Amino acid sequence: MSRIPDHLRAVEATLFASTEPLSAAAIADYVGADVDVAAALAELQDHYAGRGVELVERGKAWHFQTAPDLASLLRPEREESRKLSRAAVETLAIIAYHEPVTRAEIEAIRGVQISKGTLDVLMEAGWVRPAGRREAPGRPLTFATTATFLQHFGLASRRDLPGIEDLKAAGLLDPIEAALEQLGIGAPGDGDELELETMSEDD
Amino acid sequence: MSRIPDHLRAVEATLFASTEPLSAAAIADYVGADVDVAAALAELQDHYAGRGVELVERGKAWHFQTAPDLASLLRPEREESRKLSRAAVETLAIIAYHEPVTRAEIEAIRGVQISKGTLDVLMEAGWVRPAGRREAPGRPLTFATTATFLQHFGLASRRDLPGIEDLKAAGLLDPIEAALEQLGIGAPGDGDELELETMSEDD
Amino acid sequence: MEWDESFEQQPEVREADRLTLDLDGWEGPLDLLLTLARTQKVDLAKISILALVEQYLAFIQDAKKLKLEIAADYLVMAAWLAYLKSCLLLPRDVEADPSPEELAMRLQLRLQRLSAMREAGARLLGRDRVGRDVFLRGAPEGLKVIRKAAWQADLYDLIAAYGFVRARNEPAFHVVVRRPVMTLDEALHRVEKMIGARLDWTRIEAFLPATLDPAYRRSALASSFVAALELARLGKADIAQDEPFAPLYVRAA
Repeated sequence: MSRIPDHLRAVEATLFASTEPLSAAAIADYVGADVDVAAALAELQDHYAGRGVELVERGKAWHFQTAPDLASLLRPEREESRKLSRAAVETLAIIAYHEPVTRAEIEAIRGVQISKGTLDVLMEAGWVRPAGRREAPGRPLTFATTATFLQHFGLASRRDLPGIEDLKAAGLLDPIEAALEQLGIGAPGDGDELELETMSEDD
Repeated sequence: MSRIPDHLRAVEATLFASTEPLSAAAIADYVGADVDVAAALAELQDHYAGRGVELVERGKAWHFQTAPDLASLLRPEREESRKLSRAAVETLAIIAYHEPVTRAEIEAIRGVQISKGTLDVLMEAGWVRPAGRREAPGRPLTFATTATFLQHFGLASRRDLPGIEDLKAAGLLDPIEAALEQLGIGAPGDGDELELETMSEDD
Repeated sequence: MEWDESFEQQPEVREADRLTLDLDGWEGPLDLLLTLARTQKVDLAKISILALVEQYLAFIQDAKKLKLEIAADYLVMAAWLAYLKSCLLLPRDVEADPSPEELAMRLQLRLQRLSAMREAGARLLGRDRVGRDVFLRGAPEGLKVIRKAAWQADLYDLIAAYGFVRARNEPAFHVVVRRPVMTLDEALHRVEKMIGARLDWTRIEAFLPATLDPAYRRSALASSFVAALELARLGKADIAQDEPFAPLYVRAA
C-alpha cells in the first residue's frame, strides 16, 4: 500500500465512476480547477500501463478500459441474459404455488390464456417440467417445478415460498386497489348519499 | 510502467469489467482454475489500498468501488431521494441484527404492527428476502438480509454490523424472556399476558 | 434506492420541552414512551419506570385537554400504565404473579431493545453506502456469460407476480366503514321531546346533538328533518321556511 496524492486519487475515482469518457475540462469540474488534470492523467496512464485495466484517450476524452489482450473475458455482443416476460413470471409463480397444475388451471388462475411459447421458455430454462397426467377427463398434462428452480431462486423447498397471508401482510396483494386509487376511483365521496343511507336504514 | 503477472491482470480486468460483485469461485471461472484467486485478490486489495479506487469484499463477493473520502466530489448534485420511512429503517435493522426473524418478532420489538408495504419496500430494494419457515407452531415465514444489503451498506459480513458484538454481549438481541431469566426474574412461560399488546401502526 | 435525508438528520433525542402534542408523529405508544424516557437523561437501564409512567399519563392528559384525537392503542397503553403504577405504589402483594417489579422490568427491557434497534438503524444509514458515498464502476464492460441461467428472474419477481395475479383475479372486498348515524326513531324521540320544552319557533339545527363529527352531524340533520316532517304529519309540530334553502323553523303545534 502506498498512499498517493489526493488529486491523483480524485481523478482516478472520477474516471472510474463516470458512465462516459471525460474530457480533461470535465474532470476539472469534479476535482477542482487547481488540479493539473493533464499531469494527473499522464501519471495515471503510466501507472495503469501493463495492468489489467488501462487508461486510454479517445478523441480528447479519457476512460478506463480492459486491456485489449484480455478482451476474451468480456461479454460478446448480444448474448445477454434475457429478462423473463411478465406472462412467464406469472405462469412460473402459479406453477410453483399450485403444482402439479394443468395448463387449463394456470389459465383459470391467471385469467388470461397462456401461449405455447411461455411454457416452452420455462422448460427450456430448466425451471418447469411435465409432471404426469391428471386422472381426469382428457387426462391433461400437469406441470411442476424442478430442483433447478429451487436452486435458482434460493429456496430450500417449495414450503419456503411466502404464503398468501405473508403476501398480504407485505402489501403484495394490493397492487390493484392501489392502482384504482391512483386513478381516483377510490372511496365514494361522502356527499348526498349519506342522507339516503340514513333514511333507508330506518324504513 | 511495470508489467505485472498475467494472472493478476486477468483478475483485475475481470473485476473491473463485471457488472456485479464476484465470488472467488466465479472469478476462477473466468481466469482459470490454476490461478490462486485468493492470493491475487489479497495482492490487488493491497495494491489499491490508499488509491482513489479500492477493492472490497462484501458477503464473500468482491468488487471495486471509489474511496469513501471522495464522496463529496462524486455525489450527484441533484439527489432524488426516495423516502425510506422510519418504520422501514427500523424493520431493516431488526432483520439484520436478528435474522432469521419472523414478522411477529419484528412487531414485538417495535411495539406496532408492520404496515403493509414496509417489507415490500425492503424486498423490492433487494435488501431483504424470505428465508424459510420457522419450525414452530404456525410455521411462520422468516426474513433475512441479502448479499445486496451487505454490498449497499459496505459490510464484509453480518459480523461487521455496527455494534453487533456489544449488543450481543449486553443481551439486547435476546428475547425478553431470556433476559428476565438471566436477571432471575420470572419463570419461562408465564409471560404471555404481560406482553404489551402489539399496537396497530398508523402511517 | 435512496434515502430520505431529512430522516437521517432528525435528532434522535428530543427535549422534553419540545415534545409536541402531535400524536401522529409517533410510531405507536412504545415509541412515545421511549422518547419520554430519553428526557430523563439517564441510561435506559437506570430510568425510573414510575416517573416514566407519570410522564406518559401526563402527556395523554394534556392531549385530552386539547381535545386531540387519541388513537385507541395510546389509551390502552395509558390504562395499562395506570394499572402498573397502582401496583408499584400499593403495599407489596407477595402473591402477585407476575410481580409489579417484573412488569416494570419487562417494560424497561422492551424500551432498551427498541432503542438499540433504532440506534442500529441510524448507524446503518450512516455507513458509506453505494451510490451515495462510494460508487461502482460507471460503465463496466460486462463479462461473458458462464454457467449463468439464460433467463433472469429473482425470488421477489416471482412472489410479486403471484401476488399480482391473485389480486387481479380475486374479487376485491371493500369494507364499508360504518359511519355514525342518527336513526329516524332516535331523531323522532329527540325532536318530539325537545319541541315539548320550547314554545317558540326554533331553528332545526338547535335540535342537533353537540358533535364535532361532521358526518354524524349531517346524519342527525337529515334524520331530524324527516322526524319533523313526520311530527307535522301527525299534527304534533309546525314547520316554517320563508323561501327555498332558507333556515327551517320548527315549533310544537
